[in-house]
Amino acid sequence: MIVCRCENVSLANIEEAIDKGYTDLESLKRYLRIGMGPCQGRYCLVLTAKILARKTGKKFEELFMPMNRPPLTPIEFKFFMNKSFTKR
Amino acid sequence: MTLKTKLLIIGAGIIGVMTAKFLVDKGFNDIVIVEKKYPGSGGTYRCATGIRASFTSLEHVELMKRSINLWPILSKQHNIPYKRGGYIWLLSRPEHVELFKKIVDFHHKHDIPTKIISPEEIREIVPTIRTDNLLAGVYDPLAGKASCFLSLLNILEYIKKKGVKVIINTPVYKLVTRNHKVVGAMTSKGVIEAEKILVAAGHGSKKILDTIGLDLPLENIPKHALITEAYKPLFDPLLIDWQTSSYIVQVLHGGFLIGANIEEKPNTPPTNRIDYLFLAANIWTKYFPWLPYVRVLRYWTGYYVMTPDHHPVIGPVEEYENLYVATGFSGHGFMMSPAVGEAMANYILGQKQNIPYIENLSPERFTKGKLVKEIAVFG
Amino acid sequence: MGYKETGVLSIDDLKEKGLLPSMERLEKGPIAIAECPEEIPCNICANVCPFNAIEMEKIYDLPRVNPDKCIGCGVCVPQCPGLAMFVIDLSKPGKALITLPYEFLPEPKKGLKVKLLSREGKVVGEGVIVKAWQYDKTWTVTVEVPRDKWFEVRAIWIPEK
Amino acid sequence: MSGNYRIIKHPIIDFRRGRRVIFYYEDKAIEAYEGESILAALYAVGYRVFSYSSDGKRPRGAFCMIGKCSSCLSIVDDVPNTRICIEPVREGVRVYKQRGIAEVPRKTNYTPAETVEINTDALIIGGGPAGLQASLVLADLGLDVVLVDDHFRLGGQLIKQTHRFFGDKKFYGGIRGYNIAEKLSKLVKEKKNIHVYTRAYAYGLFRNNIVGVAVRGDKPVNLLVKPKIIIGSTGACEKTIFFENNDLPGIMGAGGAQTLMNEYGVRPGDRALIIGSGNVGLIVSYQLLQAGVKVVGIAEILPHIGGWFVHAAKVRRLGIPFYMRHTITKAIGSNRVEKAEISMVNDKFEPIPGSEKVFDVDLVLLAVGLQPNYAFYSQAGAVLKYVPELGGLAPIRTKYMETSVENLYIAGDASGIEEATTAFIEGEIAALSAAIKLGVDKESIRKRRDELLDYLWNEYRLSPVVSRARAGKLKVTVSEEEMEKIRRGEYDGI
Repeated sequence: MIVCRCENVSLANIEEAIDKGYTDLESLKRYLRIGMGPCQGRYCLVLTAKILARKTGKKFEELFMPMNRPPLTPIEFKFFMNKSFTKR
Repeated sequence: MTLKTKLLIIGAGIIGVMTAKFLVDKGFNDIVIVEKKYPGSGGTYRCATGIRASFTSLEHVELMKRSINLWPILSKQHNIPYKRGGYIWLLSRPEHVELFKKIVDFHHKHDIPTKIISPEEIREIVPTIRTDNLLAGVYDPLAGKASCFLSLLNILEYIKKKGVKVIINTPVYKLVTRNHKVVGAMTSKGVIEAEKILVAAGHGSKKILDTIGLDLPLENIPKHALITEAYKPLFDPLLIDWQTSSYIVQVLHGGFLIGANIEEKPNTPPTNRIDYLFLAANIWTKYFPWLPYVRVLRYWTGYYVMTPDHHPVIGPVEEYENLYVATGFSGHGFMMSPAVGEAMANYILGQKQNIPYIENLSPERFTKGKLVKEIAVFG
Repeated sequence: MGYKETGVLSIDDLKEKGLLPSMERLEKGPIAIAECPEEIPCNICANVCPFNAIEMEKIYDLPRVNPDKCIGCGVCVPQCPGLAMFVIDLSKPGKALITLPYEFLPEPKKGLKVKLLSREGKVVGEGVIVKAWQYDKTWTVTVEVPRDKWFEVRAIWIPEK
Repeated sequence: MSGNYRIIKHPIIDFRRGRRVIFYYEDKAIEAYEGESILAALYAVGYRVFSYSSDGKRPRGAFCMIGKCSSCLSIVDDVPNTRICIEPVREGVRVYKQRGIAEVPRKTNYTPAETVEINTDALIIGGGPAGLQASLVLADLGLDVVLVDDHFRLGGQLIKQTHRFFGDKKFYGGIRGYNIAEKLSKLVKEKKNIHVYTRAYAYGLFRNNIVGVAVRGDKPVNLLVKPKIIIGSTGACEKTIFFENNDLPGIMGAGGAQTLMNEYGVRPGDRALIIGSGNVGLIVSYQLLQAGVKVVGIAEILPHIGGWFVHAAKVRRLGIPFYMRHTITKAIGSNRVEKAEISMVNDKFEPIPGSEKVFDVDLVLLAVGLQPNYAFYSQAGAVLKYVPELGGLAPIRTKYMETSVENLYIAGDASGIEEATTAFIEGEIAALSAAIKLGVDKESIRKRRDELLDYLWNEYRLSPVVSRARAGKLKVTVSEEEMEKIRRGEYDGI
């Protein structure tokens, strides 16, 4: 049962990590790299927070405060190479 | 909540956690770590993961030599991904080559095996790199990189097992002192009484120390970094373009992490700047012809906690009994953390230090006018 | 089990919601039945009816077909987004005419024999298309079916040749 | 790999295919048509595995079909990590399957994207129902609008809908989704003061109020937009669930299948099982039948149908069975779905052993709900709230649709999952509010806005079938005074 496709993290991986004591989402995320791949956590972070909420009995809201960073989708470096700006 | 502990560590970053680890190893485990957000949320998780001893001051060199000895041991003990892949400074101007010749001489005197290498040699170590504009490089084979995530998390898991309490999402509002002696800290969840306190709170350190009138000359300088999608390992060393003081490193997970120097006012909010992306692209696409087709995955900002001499502030505080600080790493906290953790453990236990010159990094050096000189601060 | 479990409306469900015309009216001639038991915020049928025979006040009211105004023209059939409008005509002895929407291939043609599908999608017999017209890709098909199947049949299936 | 999955004749849609082109997949010549994505073209001739997981072991198939899930990363003309579901086919392009983490690109000849700075009154992010409506309203008021959408065609989810929309004629009720998209796109393109950019991804808000927009294509452009106001209408993405082999090729989001069959005219499979009986699951089932796919059943974990009855009746009378209190427990197959197993669940939604049913299918569609695309608002610093009734995290806003980041408005599914009618209305309310903020302060604008608000809250949303969404929207809508407090960090009532 795959939770994070990009980093190939399964439900079993997550449950095992929670049992080990990774009970805050930010640590869990870095421990397993959930949501750190190219899809930017779009599908998996909410799911992971739900698993965490279920296993720890905490509220989803306490566990998950999204922190999105740019670029919101992976962008090639070729977009940042032209220094001469045109105004339109 | 009222909690009592022998040692309170403020900040669950790599410095606080390493300190706890060395204490635990010596049988001292009555420790509470209090963290404003989550472990690593300050500088640790934002760092470039590089590790080197090739500095230009005795203090840094000795501290880092100890760290470099400790990293492989820690890596084994705690299953931390770590690789000695080296550093290369890329030099494009004759005066820089001259400067580095002197630096290399200094390194050799202190058993750091750096060497000047030719563009051809650079190309051997770094496949696909363009060296058209380069005159030479300086290679530090002892340098390396480690996973900043697993360094912190695996050690944290270890110290928790050994009885250390870690309280997250709990900012410290102020230190509590009595007769020039610290007795605890006021947090968002109440007072934590402590016999000793270590402030290892990164960019939050200054604010916390201000609450007892301890005015350390720390400045938080916004810094910018990005990472690309992951690729198969291409080159091991961290590369520094000396001209622009920008670096690139392929982290152990495969992404290319780039930091570049862009002017910022101290103590301003570290917000995202579009020009940073252009700067990073323009520096490194000149070296790597495939980089235009690589995708930027994430761009983040953080702080370098700078001191006037760009050296850390570590040691006991003279004015307050039982208060210790470990901060102001000026961008090098992660690489130094094993040696600093060990040294802080020694201070806290009242044991002898084994790192030469470490006393020179004490907080009192600023008031006593004994600043350390360092010229090689990158990125 | 109710229609929210099965996807199938019973005659009692429709009666209860007040959506079923009287037998007397059905036997008089064609009339539209809105098989729309939930209060969906939608008023398309009422809007398109040329005779203003479908009454709604609020957008989420159930569509009430006025038996005196509705002539069973079928204009509403292809335009209902839920494909929930049907026209039933029980005025002819021995048979029933059902007008229903159809959005599949092959295309329906007058005179074509078709399979009759129940509300559960079961083949319950054969019928003949007596009329078929298209509005914006949706066919409105009138099929002649055995009289006793007037409530049961709600779809057709045209076998490929 | 063989077969032809292109839909030649469809009861509703006329597929107008572009010029025939030949490209190469794993060195084999593939016939395709301009306007198709590489993935759609490959799917049409029978390919199902497009990539492998990062460790190179697990096959990955098409999933989202809109460039978000990264299950189709491939090497296109020597560039790895290319999402082929949104990469258009081109004559002669060479495509290879990516097996896990790739080597750095071999391609080295490049043209940097042009960088263009634009000042504008309003930036609209997302050209679905809400964004299109907002753009038209602002343009009619004489404001300068930049409209960006990451797809190469405007319309958002409208372009994949073959059914007529519910609602009121005033808000395009009774028109088929793709026809609404065509109609509004045409209107938008006619406006001189709406500058449309497609294949354009708004990748972040930066210091000095600059929004970076990467415009892909033959002439790539990095637009640095400096808008006075922003309306985010970034839509939603699908949720996924856990079951054994839930990443096997052939398991797809319902929206992914809609993209394949209704946009590209490619049949997504031969036999399908649908998971979820919400409107999306019901509608996609009907659309599959129209596309010639056999639907073996719809599994629903709850004891009742999730969507509207009329949608359920439409598929039920065509013979699709419902399996209530059932969920998928396993997908079976080596490289792609060959069978799928569902099980009955108990009151705790746990599968009951012994209740398994196995179907021979090559397609499993997940229609288990949508979640708002919140990334842009979160990155911009807007305060969000988790509201299950809205599908997940949604920004707090005033009834005028302004978020806690001043001058950042929101509309449509991004503001919390609802449907097209409310997206149009929210888009218009956001646009009118933004116009007022920009100083276009006519009595008629305020009057129109009041009418819309009244209709939305006091009539439309009072329908019992949308009561859950209404309750959700109430939870994220605050008064202007409360919003001021939230901005100052003083309000913790949220």
